[in-house]
Amino acid sequence: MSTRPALSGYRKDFPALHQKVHGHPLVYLDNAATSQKPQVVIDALSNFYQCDNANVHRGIHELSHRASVAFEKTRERAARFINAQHTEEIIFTRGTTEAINLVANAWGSDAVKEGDVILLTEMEHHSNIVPWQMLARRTGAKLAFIPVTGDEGLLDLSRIDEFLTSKVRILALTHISNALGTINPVSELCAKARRMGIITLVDAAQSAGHSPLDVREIGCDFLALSGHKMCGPTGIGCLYGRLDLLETMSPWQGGGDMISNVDFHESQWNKVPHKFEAGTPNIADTIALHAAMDYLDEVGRERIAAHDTEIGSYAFEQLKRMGKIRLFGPREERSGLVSFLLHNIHAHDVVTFADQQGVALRGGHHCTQPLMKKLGVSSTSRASFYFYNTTEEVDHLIDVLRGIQKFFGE
Amino acid sequence: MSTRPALSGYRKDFPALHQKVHGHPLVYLDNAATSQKPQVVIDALSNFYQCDNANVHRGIHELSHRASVAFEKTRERAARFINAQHTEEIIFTRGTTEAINLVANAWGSDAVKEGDVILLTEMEHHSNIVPWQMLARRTGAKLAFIPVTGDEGLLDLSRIDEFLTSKVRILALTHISNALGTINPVSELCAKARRMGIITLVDAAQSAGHSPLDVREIGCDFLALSGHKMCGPTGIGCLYGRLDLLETMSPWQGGGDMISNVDFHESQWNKVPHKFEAGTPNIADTIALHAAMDYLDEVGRERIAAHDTEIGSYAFEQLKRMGKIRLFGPREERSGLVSFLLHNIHAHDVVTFADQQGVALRGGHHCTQPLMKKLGVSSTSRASFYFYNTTEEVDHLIDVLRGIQKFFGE
Amino acid sequence: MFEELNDLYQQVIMDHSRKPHNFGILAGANCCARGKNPLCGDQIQIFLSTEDHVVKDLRWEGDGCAIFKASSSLMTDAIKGKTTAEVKVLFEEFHSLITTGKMSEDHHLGKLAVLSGVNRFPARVKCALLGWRAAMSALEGNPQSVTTE
Amino acid sequence: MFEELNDLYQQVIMDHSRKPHNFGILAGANCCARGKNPLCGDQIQIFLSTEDHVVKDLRWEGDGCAIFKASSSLMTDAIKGKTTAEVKVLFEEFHSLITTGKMSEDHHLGKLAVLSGVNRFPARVKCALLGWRAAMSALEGNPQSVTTE
Ligand SMILES: Cc1ncc(COP(=O)(O)O)c(C=O)c1O
Ligand SMILES: Cc1ncc(COP(=O)(O)O)c(C=O)c1O
Ligand code: FES
Ligand code: FES
Repeated sequence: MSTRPALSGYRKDFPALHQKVHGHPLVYLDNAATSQKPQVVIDALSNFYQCDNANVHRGIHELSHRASVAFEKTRERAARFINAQHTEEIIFTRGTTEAINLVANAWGSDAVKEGDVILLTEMEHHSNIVPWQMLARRTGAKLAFIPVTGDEGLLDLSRIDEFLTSKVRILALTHISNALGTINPVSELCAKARRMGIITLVDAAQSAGHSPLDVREIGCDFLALSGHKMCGPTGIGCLYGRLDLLETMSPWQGGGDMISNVDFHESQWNKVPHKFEAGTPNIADTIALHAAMDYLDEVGRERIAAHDTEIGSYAFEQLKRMGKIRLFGPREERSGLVSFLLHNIHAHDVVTFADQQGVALRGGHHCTQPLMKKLGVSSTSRASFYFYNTTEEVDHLIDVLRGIQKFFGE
Repeated sequence: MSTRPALSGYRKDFPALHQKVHGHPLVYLDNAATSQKPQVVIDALSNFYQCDNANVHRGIHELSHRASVAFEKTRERAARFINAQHTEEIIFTRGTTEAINLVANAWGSDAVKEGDVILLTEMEHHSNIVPWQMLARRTGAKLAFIPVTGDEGLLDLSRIDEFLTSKVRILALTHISNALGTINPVSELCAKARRMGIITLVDAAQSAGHSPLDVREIGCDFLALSGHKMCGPTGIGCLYGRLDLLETMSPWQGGGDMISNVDFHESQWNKVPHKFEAGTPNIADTIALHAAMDYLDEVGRERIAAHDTEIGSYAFEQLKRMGKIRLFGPREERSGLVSFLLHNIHAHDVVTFADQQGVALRGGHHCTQPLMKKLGVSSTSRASFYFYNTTEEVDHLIDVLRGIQKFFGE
Repeated sequence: MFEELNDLYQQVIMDHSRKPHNFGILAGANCCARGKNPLCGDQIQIFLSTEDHVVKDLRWEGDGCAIFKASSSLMTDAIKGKTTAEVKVLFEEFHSLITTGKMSEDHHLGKLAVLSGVNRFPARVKCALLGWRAAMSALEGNPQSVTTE
Repeated sequence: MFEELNDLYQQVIMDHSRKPHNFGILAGANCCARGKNPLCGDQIQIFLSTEDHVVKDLRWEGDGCAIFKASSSLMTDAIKGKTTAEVKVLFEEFHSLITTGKMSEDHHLGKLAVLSGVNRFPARVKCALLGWRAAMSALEGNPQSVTTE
């Protein structure tokens, strides 16, 4: 570790960070929406298309062989990335959203019945709510939500045992909240759920590229992640599923590659994981995801997690000091994002003003409308960090926010 | 048109074509599986990631604005590419397979009932069979298949009126067969179906980048295509759907962006097309698809279609002349691919031998197992061309095939 | 620090957003409507009382960004006393102003012209239109929720 | 033209693929199995008659590529007369040969060694294994269809 450059040394690997926006150096603080990409990932895409491009599987010629090997190597890499026991436990999807939809359909349609309960939390992203609402509508199941304590945004686990009833079929919850920065105790909750025979799904969209991730230690049955939030390209993500569960599940999408035999009127399915990957996959982006995972492990995910906590807490403290601000999310043990509202200034005005100074923030409900309604707000402003962000950038953000307060006479 | 270079002049735009495989210059004849990519498309990807990378929609900062505008411009471009009336009629999917699954679920689950008939043809790709088998299983509907005449691979339309009964809800058929090279009379069939009130879906995976495509002239209700077969990246495709149909359809996948309002227990959907695009889309590949469409129209799709017919017919004639060969697909009005079996030599031996000479062919069932069974074969060898392929490459293929025949003593 | 924004967030706009005119509920309104900006979730409710196609009085309620509040406040000032036909013309002029930045020579925009800067901030156009869309739909007798799309 | 392939498609292989040994149906077989290569769809059916754990006789049917036919033909020659235990050892030696190209010093491969070239053609490994997989599953009393995966 001593031979690795400081985290700020990796900044040079990200071409998009080195530009001016509205005449100011870009300060990119919208990493929870999507991260920037290092040149090695961009090069992995170009190299594939320039040298090895072909369709995968079933192909014998050299290019197809190269593409197939690189594609399946990414599956092995992804399994290692999250410490899955079997390579076949990795299913490639467009991202977290498609992964959760896959579970809600392929697992849910068989496993969930009328009267069953699908347990979520109040801080879930729409992608971990709406597929379950649709499943509930189809099956007659009900949704229940583990409450959030309020602005400090912790799960209220005081009555958790009342929620984990024998009617609950699945507990699906986010590892890190994209709206609050809360890090949920997923291992603990999955262990509790497992003792009740409840299936668990962890939404790792915000944690996958930000900290070490070990599905066996978490003890979940499913886990979903998006490549684009962890230095990878858009359009590719993974669903992890426990092998024995995947094997009992029906397929979801039908088409090429997911079958072993097709007759006019019926078909037999291919083995896991291919059973869940219909049609030509997103080959190039999958292979580039391999490069992203290698890159992240070169940087070091423990270091990224430590940096997240540090910069997140620093930003939180600086914001608090500003005054005339409402802060969301926990005071301690937080991830690398801050969510806030300046008194009497709308989140979108803040974002427009910050943008003029080159600072990229996000304002809105962050795809967590139910949480926003619970907190009594329609939107917040959010600054979300990655390992290439510096405390100087946070200081600049604070200066800009003070400027906005001044402009608005606050 | 006179100012445009000859088609062979575009060859230089494709970096992957300029390499040696097993010591021989690559002759890439696996275009029906996936096409090679011109440098402009590869550059579009790099440029996006190096300059404009951000998540789309709901973002106010500069990068997000640029990404959103470029993303939605591709929708307009795609609508123009297939002459759709409304931009909103374009839904982005991973490819043809996902597009067909979307229709089979979002449209099919509501519209198809027990006893209804889903009409396909015997030459469909698994991607246009299996989703319908799954729908039939769910709903109690039945599948029917318009027959194929035999080795010459034409649709037998002599009894078409017997097939188009009042029980048929949808006719889903391929525009160009990837296993036979047949070009189906889709406009005629869609017109007939429409007169019966039957919904139509055209699988344009093989035609989209190979000829002008006009959904209004075809008169279909749905059309599916894959970017990767038409100079675009893997992982992106389009579903076209008639606006009034899309508006009545329920969504399929749930998540971010496809909603207008989310409460804990229920949600309202966003407008078409967003209702059908859940989660972070494949932003970069969508934007690169724009570059691919521009590139294809610069080359000229009429010219590509003419070249396909010419090179396809030339290859067909040369193969016939070789003798000791079984040829599939029509003698005339064929597209740019040839499917064949050398007497007493297995398709995969042919592909392995060809590969050693740098010729990339595909052997197998081409994801059309039911058709293969009907023709009484387990696989064929296929050479599929694109506008950058030359008659010299066909001649080289023929030499190689003769060499194989000699090696095998045929 | 924010020179480029002085145009968008002019003093008039800041004033209206802090102290919006015609804010509140109108008892006895004969048409009303709700509107919502799906991008941010902000909402408006508008109440009008019309007589012989003339907007006699109106009030609005809602919370959102400064652009939205100022635009809604200015809009209510501008249409009070106007006929439905005049309001329609004004809306078209305003719509064109904030999407293209252009005003015809014989426009009737008056104070509304202070919002011309919005056209350079495409992400904020919906903010400026939200109040207008609600008012138009109320006038058209369309009480259900409209969106700015 | 195909020098690189002389190793993979040796004369012995070409001969066996053209005139496979032990081809056909075996009346009175006491174990049999089917196999399928999902990559190409090719299938095999195998019939064995065993006595006291010794393969007394066997036959096979199926159509596929030259590698598959030659490998199946050579396999049937090789295991005829062997005990189940010997067949198992042989299969392991063969599997290692065609996936890695390596033979131990004391191997029993005999003529099967002509298939060593397969290891440089990963896409064709399943072809060489299809017959073997079917035979092994028949010997294990597993008549249902196996695949080469
Ligand atoms: C006729 C046809 N339909 C559908 C498909 C499926 O396309 P994709 O694999 O890109 O989803 C293909 C391509 O393999 C095809 O050739
Ligand atoms: C917590 C969380 N879950 C799910 C998602 C959805 O991910 P995607 O849009 O990549 O499918 C996101 C990202 O927006 C997220 O932050
Ligand atoms: S940000 Fe909601 S209306 Fe302006
Ligand atoms: S190609 Fe089918 S077994 Fe070899």
